[in-house]
Amino acid sequence: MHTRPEDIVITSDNSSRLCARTIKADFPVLSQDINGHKLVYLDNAASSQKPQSVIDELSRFYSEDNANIHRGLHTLAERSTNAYESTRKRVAKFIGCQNPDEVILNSGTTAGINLIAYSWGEEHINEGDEIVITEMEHHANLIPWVILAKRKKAVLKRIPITSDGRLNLDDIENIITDRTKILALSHMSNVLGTINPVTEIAEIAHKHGAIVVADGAQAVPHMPVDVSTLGVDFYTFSAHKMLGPTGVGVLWGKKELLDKMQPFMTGGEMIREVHFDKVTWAEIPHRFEPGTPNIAGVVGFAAAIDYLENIGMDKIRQHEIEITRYALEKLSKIDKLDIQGPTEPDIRGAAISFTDHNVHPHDISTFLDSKGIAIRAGHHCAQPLLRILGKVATARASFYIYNDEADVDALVQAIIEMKKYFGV
Amino acid sequence: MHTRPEDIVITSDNSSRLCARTIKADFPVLSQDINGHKLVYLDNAASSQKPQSVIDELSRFYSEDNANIHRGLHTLAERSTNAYESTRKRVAKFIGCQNPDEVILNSGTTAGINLIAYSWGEEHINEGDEIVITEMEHHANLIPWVILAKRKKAVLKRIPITSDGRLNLDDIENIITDRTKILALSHMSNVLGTINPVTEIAEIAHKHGAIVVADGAQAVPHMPVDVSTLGVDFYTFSAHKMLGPTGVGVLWGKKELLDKMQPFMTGGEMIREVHFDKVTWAEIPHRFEPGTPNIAGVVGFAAAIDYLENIGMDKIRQHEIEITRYALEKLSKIDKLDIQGPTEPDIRGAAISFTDHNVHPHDISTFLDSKGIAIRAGHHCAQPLLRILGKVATARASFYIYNDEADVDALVQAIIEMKKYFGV
Amino acid sequence: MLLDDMYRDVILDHYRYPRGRKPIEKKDFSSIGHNPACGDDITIQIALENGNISEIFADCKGCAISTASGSIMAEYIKGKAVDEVKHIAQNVRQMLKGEPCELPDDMGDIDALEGVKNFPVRIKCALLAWITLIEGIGNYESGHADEIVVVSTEQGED
Amino acid sequence: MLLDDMYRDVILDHYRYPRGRKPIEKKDFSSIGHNPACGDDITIQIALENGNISEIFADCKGCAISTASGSIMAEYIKGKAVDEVKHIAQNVRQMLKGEPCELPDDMGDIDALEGVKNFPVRIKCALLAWITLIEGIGNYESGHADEIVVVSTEQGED
Ligand SMILES: Cc1ncc(COP(=O)(O)O)c(C=O)c1O
Ligand SMILES: Cc1ncc(COP(=O)(O)O)c(C=O)c1O
Repeated sequence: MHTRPEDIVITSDNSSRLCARTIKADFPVLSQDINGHKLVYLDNAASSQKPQSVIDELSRFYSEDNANIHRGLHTLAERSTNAYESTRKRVAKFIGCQNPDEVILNSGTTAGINLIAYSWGEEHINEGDEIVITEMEHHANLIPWVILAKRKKAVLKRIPITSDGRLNLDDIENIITDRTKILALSHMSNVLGTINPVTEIAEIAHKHGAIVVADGAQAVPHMPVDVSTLGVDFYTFSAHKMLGPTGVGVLWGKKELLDKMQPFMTGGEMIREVHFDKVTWAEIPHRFEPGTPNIAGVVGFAAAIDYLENIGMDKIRQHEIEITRYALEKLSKIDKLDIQGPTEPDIRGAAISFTDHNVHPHDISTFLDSKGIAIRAGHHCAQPLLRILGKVATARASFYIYNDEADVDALVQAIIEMKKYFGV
Repeated sequence: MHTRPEDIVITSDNSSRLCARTIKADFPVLSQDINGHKLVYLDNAASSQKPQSVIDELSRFYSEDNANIHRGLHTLAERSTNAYESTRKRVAKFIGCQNPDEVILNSGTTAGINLIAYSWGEEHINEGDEIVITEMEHHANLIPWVILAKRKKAVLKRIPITSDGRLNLDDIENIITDRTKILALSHMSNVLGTINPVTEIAEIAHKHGAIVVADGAQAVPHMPVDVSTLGVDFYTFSAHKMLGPTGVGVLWGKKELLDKMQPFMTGGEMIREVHFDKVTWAEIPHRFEPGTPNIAGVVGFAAAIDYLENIGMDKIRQHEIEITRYALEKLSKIDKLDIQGPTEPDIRGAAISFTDHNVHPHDISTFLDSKGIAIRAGHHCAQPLLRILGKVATARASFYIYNDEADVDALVQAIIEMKKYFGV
Repeated sequence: MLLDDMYRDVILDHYRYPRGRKPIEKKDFSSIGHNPACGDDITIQIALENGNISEIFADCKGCAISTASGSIMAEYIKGKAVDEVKHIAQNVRQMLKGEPCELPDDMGDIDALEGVKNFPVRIKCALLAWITLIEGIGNYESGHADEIVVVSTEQGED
Repeated sequence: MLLDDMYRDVILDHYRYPRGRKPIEKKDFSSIGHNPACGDDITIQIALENGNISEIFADCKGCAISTASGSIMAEYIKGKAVDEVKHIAQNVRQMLKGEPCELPDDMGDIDALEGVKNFPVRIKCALLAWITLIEGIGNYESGHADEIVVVSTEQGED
């Protein structure tokens, strides 16, 4: 195991702080130069980097245990199955879920939301029903509902945002009604950084008999999440944004709901008995895991969770609050730069979208890249939100455990140089 | 790159033969002892092992290039995107497809077949239409059609098998009719080893205006496949069965058909323009690749294809014909052992199912495992086929490039000991 | 791996010469168990006399472990009171699943099943007979003796 | 990476002081281009005199590259024959996509766009103006001059 406890040291001045520099050393990708500058990776909301321990676990698995899972009676198949199933338990514990059967392992957040929209939606949504989303949704938690609403002639309603990028709940009692069947909202916005008051809104939705789907793609990597108290019915996230391998995701759902749902995709490993004219399904979670899954990816995901838990999700959240505070303070001092989202770090994460009055986000990104700084520019898979913000694109810097104040300083310095470069 | 050309040597006596022993050395998992015996891995039809070059490529990618793909303007995003898209071209070339846009990268065969069943099936199948499958299908190429037929009140018809496990085409003109909309069949059976005359049957189906979906999960890893001459409309396979990472698959489809199909799963990266009330889709292949894909897995898959092509698919096929011939000959000499599938190696692959008159497949598997031999026992996700064969389970030994006659000998020897052990 | 630890002589003996295979004339209840993952099947028929199991037919089609488990069960429960048998069956189930359990000192050949615990993928095989028995007794007690119970080791026993 | 190779002085000059921004009185045809991936938009309006482009309005909302590309185009094509312009635009497209092309000796500022080729993700930006022009001319030639053409660099230009 690469992550020794002593790797995660605490700085002398403040015991709640991470030492990002020591953590950085665990991520081989971060030690390289890009365009002659040490890489400053600030594209974490798109995907995180991987510690050596995760990379090593993938190699180890393929070199020692690899085999297809379930139904196999030989040693490798048993080892693979155990490693796969123990990740399920690991994930359950990580998100405060008591029953690992409620954890469906899949290929990502997108797969999880589509599963709910097809399986639960197909059965329960009828003409005239209402589906409530928010204006700040990622396409993954938006298009499946747009499509479902269209297919079922249901009504798509949305919770608007305030000018500082929070949900505007003033009119919530008119938005969520007895006709509401689903409320789908992101726990943390990938554009605005906003952490939404999921529990509070879920309570209103439940009062009206709706189910609540939360998109945790941006939340789980960055803050403690406990589904046993969050108050939602379904929760989805992706491993690749939280130090884990690509192609792995989680859909958590309440057993009472999952038990009654028809499978979405069908194939091997998810059945009880198959005839040409009749098929009976396996119990959850297997019913929702057809075919050969991303076995190695799932096994590597456990190493990612180990790494995060070794640091502690509370500490990670605290670290990101500090770095967000610092970044917001520094960025807001730059002339003609607009920052999106809440200004108070304690109600937001470390994804910071900004625009320059003159330089286009794509030019910002290209320029920063020439200084070794990786940020993202574009619509961040949230076109409707950007339209509401009046932007066609923003630049976004998003921070994680291995980023520190020095990275913010590098960003700010480069933005200042950029303004000079384009001279507009 | 771990696979040097000289690794793939040819034996002195026969230039068309592989040297399985030299190849074995490239697969770290195979160098271990299981229960005190050198591992003999004969569960390749379930999943193959990975050469060091694939494992190294995964590590390299995560250590040097990792970032989310598309829309990213920074160096790592560009490298990732290029690596991902160049695998698409690599795959296209590998299966003889001229236009890489016809190659959809997904999570596996199961995902590919479900996509066709949902997207093409939903739009084109109506009450009374006929869907034709065969009696030897894997659940992945069976249940999606059972479900589709049920949902649409369509009729599921099947091509029967002969007693030696080939398709019985005697009645084919009555099975495939003008009402047939889809013919779905496996290119190679995972239970019987049978290579089906896909081109011949596809021609009949096309004559009646049906589309043809071939399940290539067992074929692509083991023989040259050229979709430009095969005569099918859709073709699916999985990377994990052909030396590649888990969680990666391919759906190839004809552009004319894909262009007209609605997306199946929706989310980021597959859209052109998104509004709350209207979404327009990206061109193929992106339309069918929502969300963050298994980027590293896809990149590693290219290294697997390199490895296979370095050997040559013709040679691999030749090798497996030889080993199948040898195995069938040796196994058929064992008393009270029944072997399924065709007896001529040139119309079958190297997956050999067998049953002992007295010892149950599960006991066979457990016993063989105690001798370090990994085979699979069970229904192999083909319950209807097993019912037709009159079995509840079979034992299955399946061979690949790193297996040789010595592995067959070990298997045969262990089966003989097994019979003594159980003494029935 | 100690193969002999699972396939103990007692197990192999029950597998080769399964007990309880003689059809019985009259039955008071029966049940059928099925393990879809393996394809194993068991049919149990039981005749009672004064609350004791007087005759048992246990026909198991499956691997050595499930066959032996059914045979051991048939041999062990014959002559015992239904209540006692129910209690024992429940505890065998717990034993196989590695849960706390109390088993009688005189376990007959049941303790030979303990080696299966080291082969997690085979525990289901050993469980089938006992779960089918538990379901059968349960149904008998609730007055559905002539209904055929189909139990599945996949259901909640995974 | 040579940033200056893409953002050449000529490019930055066109970006800062884009040409062709003066609205024109009468137009013979127009077209609108849109790049959904970036959000870039361009509106082109063209007036003709004797088969020559007499006036052009090219309003590009986008990054430095797409803005400069539109400005370079506006400057270059003014006064040229429609036929010639069509031919040049097609060749600029090919040049940007790294395909064989023939461009006139006197390219004006067009050759400053060549540096974009080293930044594959930005090629789309440079393409937008030229594709929109090609579409506009095509529509004019086929008699649909007053229809607004919406082209997208995603469509087949990816
Ligand atoms: C013939 C056949 N089809 C489909 C599949 C399903 O492939 P996957 O599990 O990779 O989706 C398999 C392998 O399990 C197979 O052998
Ligand atoms: C808020 C949010 N939801 C959903 C997704 C989609 O996740 P994935 O692409 O891993 O399926 C993302 C990330 O892109 C996201 O930021």
